[in-house]
Amino acid sequence: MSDVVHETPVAHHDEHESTGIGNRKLGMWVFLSSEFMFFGALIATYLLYSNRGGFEGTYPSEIYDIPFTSVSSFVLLMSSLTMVLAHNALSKGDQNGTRTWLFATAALGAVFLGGQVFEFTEFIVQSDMTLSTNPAASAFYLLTGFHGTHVAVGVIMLLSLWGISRRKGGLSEEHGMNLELVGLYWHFVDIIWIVIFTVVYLLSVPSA
Amino acid sequence: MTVTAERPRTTIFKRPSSAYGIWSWLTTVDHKKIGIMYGYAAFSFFIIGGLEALLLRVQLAQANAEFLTAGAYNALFTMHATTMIFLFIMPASAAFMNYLIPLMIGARDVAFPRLNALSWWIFFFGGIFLYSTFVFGTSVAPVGPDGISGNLAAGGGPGSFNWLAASPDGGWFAYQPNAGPFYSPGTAMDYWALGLQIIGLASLVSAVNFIVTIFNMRAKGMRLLRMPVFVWMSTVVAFLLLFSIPIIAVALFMVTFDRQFGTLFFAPVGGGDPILWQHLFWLFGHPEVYILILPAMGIVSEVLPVFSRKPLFGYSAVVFAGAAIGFLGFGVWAHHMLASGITPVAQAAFGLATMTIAIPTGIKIFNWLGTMWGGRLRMTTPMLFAVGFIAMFTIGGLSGVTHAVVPSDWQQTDTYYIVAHLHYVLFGGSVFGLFAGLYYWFPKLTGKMMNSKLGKTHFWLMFIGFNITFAPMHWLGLQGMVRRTWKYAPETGLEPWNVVVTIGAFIIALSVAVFMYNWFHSRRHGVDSGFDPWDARTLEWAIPNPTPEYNFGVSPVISKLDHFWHLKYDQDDEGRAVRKDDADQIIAELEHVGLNPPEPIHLPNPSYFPLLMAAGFPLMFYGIIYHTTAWGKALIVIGAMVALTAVIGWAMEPVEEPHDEPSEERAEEVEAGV
Amino acid sequence: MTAEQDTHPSPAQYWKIAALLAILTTFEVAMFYVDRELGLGGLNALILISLALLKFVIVVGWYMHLRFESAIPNRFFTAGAILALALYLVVLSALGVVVIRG
Amino acid sequence: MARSRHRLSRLTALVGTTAFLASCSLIEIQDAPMTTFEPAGPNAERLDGLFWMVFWIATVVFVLVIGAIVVMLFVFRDRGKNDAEEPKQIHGHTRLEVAWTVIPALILAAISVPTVSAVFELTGCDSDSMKVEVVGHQWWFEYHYPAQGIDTANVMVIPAGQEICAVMTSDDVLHNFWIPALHGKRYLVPGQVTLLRLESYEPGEFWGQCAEFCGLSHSLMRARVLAMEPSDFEAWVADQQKPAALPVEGMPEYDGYQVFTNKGCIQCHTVRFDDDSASNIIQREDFNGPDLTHFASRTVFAGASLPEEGESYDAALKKWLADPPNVKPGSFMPNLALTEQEIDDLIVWLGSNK
Repeated sequence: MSDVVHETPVAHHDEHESTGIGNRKLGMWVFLSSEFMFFGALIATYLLYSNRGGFEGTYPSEIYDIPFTSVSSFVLLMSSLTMVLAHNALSKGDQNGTRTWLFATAALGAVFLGGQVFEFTEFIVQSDMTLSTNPAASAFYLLTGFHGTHVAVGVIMLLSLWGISRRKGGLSEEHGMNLELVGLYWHFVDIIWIVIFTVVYLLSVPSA
Repeated sequence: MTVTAERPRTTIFKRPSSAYGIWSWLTTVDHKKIGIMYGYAAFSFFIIGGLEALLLRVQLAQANAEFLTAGAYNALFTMHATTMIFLFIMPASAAFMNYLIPLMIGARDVAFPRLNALSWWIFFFGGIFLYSTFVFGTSVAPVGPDGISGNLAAGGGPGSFNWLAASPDGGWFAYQPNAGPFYSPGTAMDYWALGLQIIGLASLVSAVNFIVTIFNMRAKGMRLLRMPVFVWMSTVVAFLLLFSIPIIAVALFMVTFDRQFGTLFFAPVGGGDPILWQHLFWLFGHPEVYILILPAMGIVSEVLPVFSRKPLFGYSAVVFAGAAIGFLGFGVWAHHMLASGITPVAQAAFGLATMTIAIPTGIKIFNWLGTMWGGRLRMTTPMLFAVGFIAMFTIGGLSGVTHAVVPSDWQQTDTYYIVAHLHYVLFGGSVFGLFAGLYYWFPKLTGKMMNSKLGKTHFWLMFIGFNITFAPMHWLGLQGMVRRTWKYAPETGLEPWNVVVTIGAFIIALSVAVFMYNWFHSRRHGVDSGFDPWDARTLEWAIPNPTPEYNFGVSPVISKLDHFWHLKYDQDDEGRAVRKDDADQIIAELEHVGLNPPEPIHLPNPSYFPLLMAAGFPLMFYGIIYHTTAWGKALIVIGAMVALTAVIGWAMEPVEEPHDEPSEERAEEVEAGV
Repeated sequence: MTAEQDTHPSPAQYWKIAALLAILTTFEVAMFYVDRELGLGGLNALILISLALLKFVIVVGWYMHLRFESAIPNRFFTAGAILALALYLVVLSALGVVVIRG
Repeated sequence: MARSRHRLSRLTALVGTTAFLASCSLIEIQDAPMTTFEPAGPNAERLDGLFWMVFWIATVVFVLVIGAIVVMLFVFRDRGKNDAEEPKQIHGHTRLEVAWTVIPALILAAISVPTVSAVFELTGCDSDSMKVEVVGHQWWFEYHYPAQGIDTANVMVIPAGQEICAVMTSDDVLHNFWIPALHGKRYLVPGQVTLLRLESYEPGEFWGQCAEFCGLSHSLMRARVLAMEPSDFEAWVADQQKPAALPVEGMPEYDGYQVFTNKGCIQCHTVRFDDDSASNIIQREDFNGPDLTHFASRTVFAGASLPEEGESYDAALKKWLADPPNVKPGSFMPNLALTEQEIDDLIVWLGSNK
């Protein structure tokens, strides 16, 4: 038995973490790296079609409401701040602060979603640009719609955590990891919007 | 057995605890059981895909044949490719990865056991969903965007298998707009697109799981460059999946939106660009090729050293070559589109990039030869398949280089020359590799040996049948036989060779029958394998056969590449292997510890929720296909509810039930017979 | 978690970073209007993309704590981002959207 | 015992391989009109040359690798002797690794030079070459000669010894235009234009086929290219430019013409008549069937898939008109339930449209 040395006596399956990062956190990072390819394909499709002339109907870039989108982008950006503050509060054991900042993050996310619903409605009703107007419109709705879906999933996760945090005892240490994971996801959704806001909104409006 | 069975807790359901019978399989989170289920499912789909191929071959054995209708033929080649790629080779590789990765890196399970079960069930339901098109799908004549529709003949008549025509018939590559809403109306292509979406999700989840497992769950001392090559190739595959599945997911979403919700992503009538589909599809599709071949390369890299009784020649070169293949695999996709009218600059660039892939591939082949050189070659069945792999894969690789010469590819693309090439790579390569693995690790699964006489019969039949089938296809292609052709004219002179090819296909079928008999026969009546039947090198053989539920009685500590071999062998001054005096004693100890863990081992508990969650997806996706009807909408809601219930239950349920060491109280209860 | 507290920024720093992000966003929107008046063309694109990249790095580095993580997630994440950027640029150039001069 | 079994299996393998090779040589290849090995023009010849160059290099590598395997199977095979020495445990060899990385790289670099130059020289067309517009339809090729004002289908007629530029697009799905004797393949993409240069040294008839899967009757979407002496080509152009004669009552073609106008054929097909009033029955953009003005001048029809081998032209035409979807599944030409008499009349009239 010379080389085969015993390790710890009771062996849990979830024990060693060779990289020093928890399995779930590493998993989240790995998953997010894959999400780049997902949004990249959608953004590339949008760029292809928004730059192609000759489609019938309205192009999304003709009807963007830049001031409005700027505000909702700002809202989403600030939700990253509240998210990181929630995480910070929990790591200091401040349950009240965690609760507050979690709710604030979810609320800002919901405001962003509300803005998107408003924007879509305006585009469809006022400007008559629907999902099937032309490929540029299709690509716009698909891209921002998938981003919105990601935000919505994030809001649901945040609200679940918030619900748990309101119970007696607040968030446990295990929930702390959940909070960190949701945080990573939430920031990721934010950085994707940073790209979308610039590339899809600001840059695709034809300059006068 | 000291596996502690804990009292199951109740969240939404009472936690399952059955260790035997059907429920133990339905609720298992054990990577080995999941691997076995993957394996059997994959093999079943192999049989189905093979039968489809035989029907295709019967049709082609005669010029202008009427055995199949055009619709049935197109459906069959679409489903043959889709099945073999997504429902056979990928899950078969997943079977090996599931079973072996934790064993090879010295872990008790994967990083996320329940996610692992989820992957498997999603894959399984995805396969069922895709194949349910044979029952529910419809496929009708094309309708041009101008509203004029094509016409079908009155009927195929008996023996034409026309009922098959109601399944996906746009090709596994689903080129747009042919597979879009106008030219492939009916629901069949929706089943295809959404079925692949489900299966892709399973692969993505697996990829995350395997990456975390390999990076985080290695036994002490198992540094990255001490991992077996199979684990390395699995790592590369996991990354390829991780980065390529999202691309096909987006492309399939676009197709689904085009078909279901009137978007115009790929419809030229509204300005959509069909070439975009090709870019996205092959951006996924080419890494997919390496997803299919790399696991087999990993298997061969395990089998060759064992039966050559030498370490793998140039271990790190083989590992880096594998990683290089994976990396370069992302940069060559447009060589599938060299005739599509992309610019000469792009054609030249992608042609050159494709050539560079030959370099790491060559490195692998030469290192395998180097491994065999000077060894003591034991020509067992797994070794035969591994050597067959090298030979056949070399042919496939070389014909691949002829496509990289772009102008020459303009002649070859879309002909049977390509069909020959891809089968030499995927059948002569992947499938031979997978069979090598099945024979090699059969004792690991069952504790029995497979019959070697039948095994060798299987090999020779398959090897000969394979070459009779696919070698003439090179010739057929260069003689002008285009791919996906339902009929060819007698004047083309292609018939005689097609007869040969069809005969070969039936020889392959026969060889598979021999294999199946051998498998099931050996499972019951095979010779007992004992411990370490092949005198192997890697960690999975340092535990008893069949593998105990907890894998390792004690977690191993690794000090070298081929750790297990070095427990048994030293080297003399000339560098020759010398069996250690106490080798038998070490093995006996390993066996003893493997069967009688010194300490209790807690394993992840079974769970209903992966199964339940996976069941939600097909329900939702059926709903999407029929979303215009009320019951379609209802299905979406029901599916979402099922998945949501599972998510909640999953979140509330810990991976392992809390296991306070059997308390005195409980012990008293047990004593009192409560 | 204790180890993290030593390296991670304090709430005050988080607020400062947020202020910086807000300023950068204001710049971006301002650039949009400046470009409307002056028609900067490529320069505008360059400035806007740089600003977005800066915001991206700030959020990833500080809010997602990637700066403070070990090399492994760092490599995965960067690999994903760069791979996506490179591949889709090639696709777009092959489709004639992005023109690479040379 | 073990030894004899080995010998047996080796013998079986040997016999099997020999039998296979023997059967290969027994099957005589007939004249294959789609072969890539008989290039008839400069483009295809260039491709053929490149193929053979790589083929021989690949053959050398193949022989080396397979040879090494076969040698090893004999030399290093474990004969089951107990006293056999264990092999040396060699882990690798750096210089060898470098060698088999660098040598293939050099070979590939050598191959890449003619590859890249051929790509640039054979893509696109010279600007002064004669243009033929090729439009793909499910499932036939339409050819339009813009300078000559000719519309034809299935058979592309070109002058020999001269570069032709096929300017190609598709009306519906992707198609792939392939005349193996003249050049490699090029897609026809709906909404986009692709170019393919074609040139034949000598007059001759060349077979082609749509190579990209394009729906139900993909396999029946075939093509012919007819290369003529330039003088013959001029004559052909002059013929094609002539309108068709409008049949009048009493002529044998008249009944067929009546069927054509009354049975709905004119919804998709057109014929240019000398009488202007009849010539534009349907606007050009609404056509989606072949122009039938010079139908009888083409040797093949129905996507160049008819007549089949050993079938007379009239019999094939009769079969086609009786039930098009039965010949070409999914066909946009419906079964019009024509009577035998109507079909015969149509054949007479169509036959007059030379």
